[in-house]
Amino acid sequence: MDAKILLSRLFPTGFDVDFDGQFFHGTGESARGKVAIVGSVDAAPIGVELAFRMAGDVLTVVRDHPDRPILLLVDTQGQRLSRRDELLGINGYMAHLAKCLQLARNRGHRIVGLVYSEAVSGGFLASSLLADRCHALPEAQVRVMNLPAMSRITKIPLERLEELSTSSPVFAPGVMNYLQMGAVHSLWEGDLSQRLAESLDAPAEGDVRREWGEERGGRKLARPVAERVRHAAG
Amino acid sequence: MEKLTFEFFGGAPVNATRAPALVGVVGSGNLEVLIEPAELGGACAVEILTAARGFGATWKAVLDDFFTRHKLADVRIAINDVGATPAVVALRLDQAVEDFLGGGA
Amino acid sequence: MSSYYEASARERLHALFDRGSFHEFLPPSERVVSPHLVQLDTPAAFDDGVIVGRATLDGRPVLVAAQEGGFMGGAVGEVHGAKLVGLLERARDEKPAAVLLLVESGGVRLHEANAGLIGVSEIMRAVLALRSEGVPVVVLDGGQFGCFGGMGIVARLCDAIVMSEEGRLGLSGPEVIETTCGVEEFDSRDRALVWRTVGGKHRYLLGEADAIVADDISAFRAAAIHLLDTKPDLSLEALTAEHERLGARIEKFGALRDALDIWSALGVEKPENLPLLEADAFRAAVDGKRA
Amino acid sequence: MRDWNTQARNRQARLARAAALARANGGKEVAAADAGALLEAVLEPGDRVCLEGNNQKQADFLARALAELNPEKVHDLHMVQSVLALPEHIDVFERGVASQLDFSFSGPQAGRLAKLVSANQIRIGAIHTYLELFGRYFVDLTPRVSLVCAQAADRAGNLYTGPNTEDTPVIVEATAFKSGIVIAQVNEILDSLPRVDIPGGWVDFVIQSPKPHYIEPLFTRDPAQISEIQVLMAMMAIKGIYAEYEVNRLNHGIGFDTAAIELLLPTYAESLGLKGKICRHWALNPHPALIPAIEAGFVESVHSFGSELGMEAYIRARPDVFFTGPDGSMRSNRALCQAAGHYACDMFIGSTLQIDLAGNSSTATLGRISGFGGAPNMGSDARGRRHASPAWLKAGREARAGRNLIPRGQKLVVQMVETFREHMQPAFVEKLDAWELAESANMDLPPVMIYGEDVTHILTEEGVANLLLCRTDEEREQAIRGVAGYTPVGLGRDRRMVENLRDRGIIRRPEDLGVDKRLATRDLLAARSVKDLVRASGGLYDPPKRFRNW
Repeated sequence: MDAKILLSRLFPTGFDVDFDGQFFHGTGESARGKVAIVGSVDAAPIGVELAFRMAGDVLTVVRDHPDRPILLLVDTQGQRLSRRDELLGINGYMAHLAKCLQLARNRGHRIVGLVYSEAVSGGFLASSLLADRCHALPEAQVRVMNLPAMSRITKIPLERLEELSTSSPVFAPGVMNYLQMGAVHSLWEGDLSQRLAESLDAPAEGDVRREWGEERGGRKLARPVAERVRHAAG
Repeated sequence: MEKLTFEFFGGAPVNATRAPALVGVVGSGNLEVLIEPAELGGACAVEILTAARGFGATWKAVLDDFFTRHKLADVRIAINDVGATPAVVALRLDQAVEDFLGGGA
Repeated sequence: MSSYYEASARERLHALFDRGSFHEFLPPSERVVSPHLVQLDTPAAFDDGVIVGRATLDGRPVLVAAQEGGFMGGAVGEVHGAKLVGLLERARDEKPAAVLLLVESGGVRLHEANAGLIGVSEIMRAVLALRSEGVPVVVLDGGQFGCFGGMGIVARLCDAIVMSEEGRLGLSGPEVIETTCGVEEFDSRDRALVWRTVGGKHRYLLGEADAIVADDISAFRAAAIHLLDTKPDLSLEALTAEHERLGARIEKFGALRDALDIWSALGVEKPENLPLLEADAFRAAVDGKRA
Repeated sequence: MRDWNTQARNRQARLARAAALARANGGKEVAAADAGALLEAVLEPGDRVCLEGNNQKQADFLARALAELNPEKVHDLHMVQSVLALPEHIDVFERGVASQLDFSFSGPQAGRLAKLVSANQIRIGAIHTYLELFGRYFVDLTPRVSLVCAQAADRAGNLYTGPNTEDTPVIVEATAFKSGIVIAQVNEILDSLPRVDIPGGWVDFVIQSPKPHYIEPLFTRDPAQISEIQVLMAMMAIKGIYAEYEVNRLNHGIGFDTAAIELLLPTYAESLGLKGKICRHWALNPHPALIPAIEAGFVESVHSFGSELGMEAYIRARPDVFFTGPDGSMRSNRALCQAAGHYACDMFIGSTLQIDLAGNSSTATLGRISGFGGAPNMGSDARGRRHASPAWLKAGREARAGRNLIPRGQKLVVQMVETFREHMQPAFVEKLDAWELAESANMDLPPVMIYGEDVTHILTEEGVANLLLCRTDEEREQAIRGVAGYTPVGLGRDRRMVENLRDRGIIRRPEDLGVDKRLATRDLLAARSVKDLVRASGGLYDPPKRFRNW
């Protein structure tokens, strides 16, 4: 979905968003008041500049607008692959964004993520997956890697991967897999502004994604294993 | 992958309170060996999961010699293997026994 | 001198912490293995490539984790990730002096890519939640496989990083960049280039690694002890200052193509000599010049 | 009347055709852009051509120029060169410029070579050992035109080869003195050279290549990749062979097994009190892995076939050990070092891919015609040798004990292999793959690297088999089976007979040798990384960047 159409459906009563290249930011009027918006378009590769810019926006919201919810609308093909970004420490820029979002969370800002187009690997990790709740449009594409590339690297025959991907959500691309595994809380359909309001109303409950994953049958081990380590004798 | 199991009899039982020992890494040309006490009616049971198919006879020969060196009973040995050569397998088995018997009860 | 680079994760744990103090949670005998690997006809490891437990360091209680690079490059799968998350949450209950992460990982394990990616995300959130409660997290990075992918982000979320020059820290591995963008972008076989781009010395010069030590377990131990009293600071002031530093880095170095240019811009004389220096001499040579 | 001067007149005709191209410096210097024209002018169809392909330095620019010639003008060349290393060495045949080949080694191009042979685009005369091929340069394979490679030339055409002298002297000597034509590619043209390796009078044309010639760091082994099994085998080699025979003059094959031995000299061998008693003189390329042993005082001299990238400054700083010119840089020479290794060394030790029940060893695999490296000349008894040494005499005594034979010594030839290679390929086989390769490639003989009759010891992780002491073919076979581990060949052993051989000291296990397996860890290596080698060299060793992790 085009970002501007998306914004008009999320904020039918109005929004004020600046687009600058692949980055955009601004505010939208939701049923629960003003929402800060940070996002990207055109499957932006997340490099040091984009991560830095998003982090700066989050800091500004924290500084100037206490309690204002933050909506992440990030369309990304993944991290930017370049030697120069590695040289500058791209992982540190992504970590910085994550820390800024944690600061916001610690100060009571709600953080909602919506994958409206594409979310891939490191770009996903550094954005929507950092939200209290990550949602997605049904047509969104979410993945780590496509199966042919995965087959090349793991040397597992493509046919085997394809066959197994019909029964297991654990490795194959697809938003439904991420829903089943608890990373995506829900798919947003219908009145998107209503979905946003619902998400903003949800209680702040910490990271409970592995519970969702277990309930939905997509990730049965994460919760019990973490639990066992947390409470193991000794 | 292939799963292989072997049992050996006639060894001396190991103190059931001994701590399990693990040596090696599940990496290419290497293996991990987990060795622990188990109520097996005097058997030494070996269970192998190996990435290299068709080497059952080789494993048996390596383990026969291992059991000749170390007459263990009531011990379970579990192996995850990624195509380690018999020399490496024998070395890891010996290291595992040394850790296992050398460690505290 | 006992090489950290050469040691396995288990050897590192036993040599780094106070003698005999390490106690493992969910040890190999519990056989908490990845069910996903077996489905793909790939051998699993009894600890899923990460060892978690408690120990004491210089007499102080710590919770610790060590990734085994020899098993699938230390990559994070469902169980592996959950063990790390469980450990970090345990630290929120127990409030140890610190959590130490002996990282060695290529990132997400492709055989269980979705579970691994989500697992890394949960580790990130758990590190941040723990630090928010005042428990420092210290990273040690000096293994053969480096620290890449999501774990590279995790490392930079923590309070402090100790590296040897052999250690590597980054996001996308050189091979991945070469495969995707071509050898002109990143020649992964040019190991000198690789190390000066993502190796410990560059990370130390940029101020990302807090300590650079010789490839020696006892040197890592000493540096870790030194960092135990780090106080987590996720305040607006701290992050604003970090933001300024990161912005200045892009401004000053963003147009440079090679680490040597950056080191030169930092005022290092004869930057081409830095890779040859031992840790002590290196620290002395760059004293006062780090970004 | 018979014309006795056809070759020289033919040479003059060729030179005349090329004269217009050689403008500068007394008519020797040709522009790089004219390389193709020069080759076209001096070459005639059917010529025997030596394109200098060494183990390390490569006449890569001339190789490319030759491969790009028009096959309608230049064709059916007969290539006589020791090594096929570059793709262009095969392109020459694929493009129809050459059709016949006599060579020694083709490691990196072995697969393509096999394909072109089966497609009848290459006719192989023979696969030689180095000394044989060099010998034939002076008998029946004398090059008409040689394309060689040097570091620098001066205005008179004198050549400075740099440390990688390698094959250049023997090629030029054979060509220049039989009315052939010598063309050299050089990296630079200087007013005066550090030293003269080839006199200008033997060189007809010099071309400065647009890029420096390629050098392959072929002999560098990263100590980080040495396994604990290899450490164990190295311990057995030192204690069970080097010490027992007092081996002082030797050659090491290239590989991690022998690198492990080199790295155990300053630690394990030193602890056995062997310094000054073993390993003093070497015919060996300057292996970086030898640095700790040199620094520890084990090594008195090293003569080399070629050099090794990154060792230049170290060699320059150790002139007592290496053969260096007045300028301080090393002078190597493959032909002379091969002769030295064959006649003046008491031992060769190296690895292989397959060993059969008679001890024949081969690195041949199906679909690859890889030829031989230096091993066959090093790893064969020198039947022409007459001087004695303790090691040579002891080996001779063991081989002859109890037989009514005149006293004579024997070279120690040791094959050192793990019983399984990676991917569980057994190193011991009933029949070498070389047989099948010979059949599929229509060779006269299966390509055997080292013949069983020359092998004196086989060393595996299971033990050492001393074949000198075997008295029958059956004993020999059981001695080999007795160290062949869990390979099918090893499992097929006659256990009683093997125990008997062990009682007689023909087979010796680590425990029989007093080698403590628990000491066999990487901690025993004098260097565990390339960085350690740099440290051991006092910073003089400058490893190629692909071997660095800093």
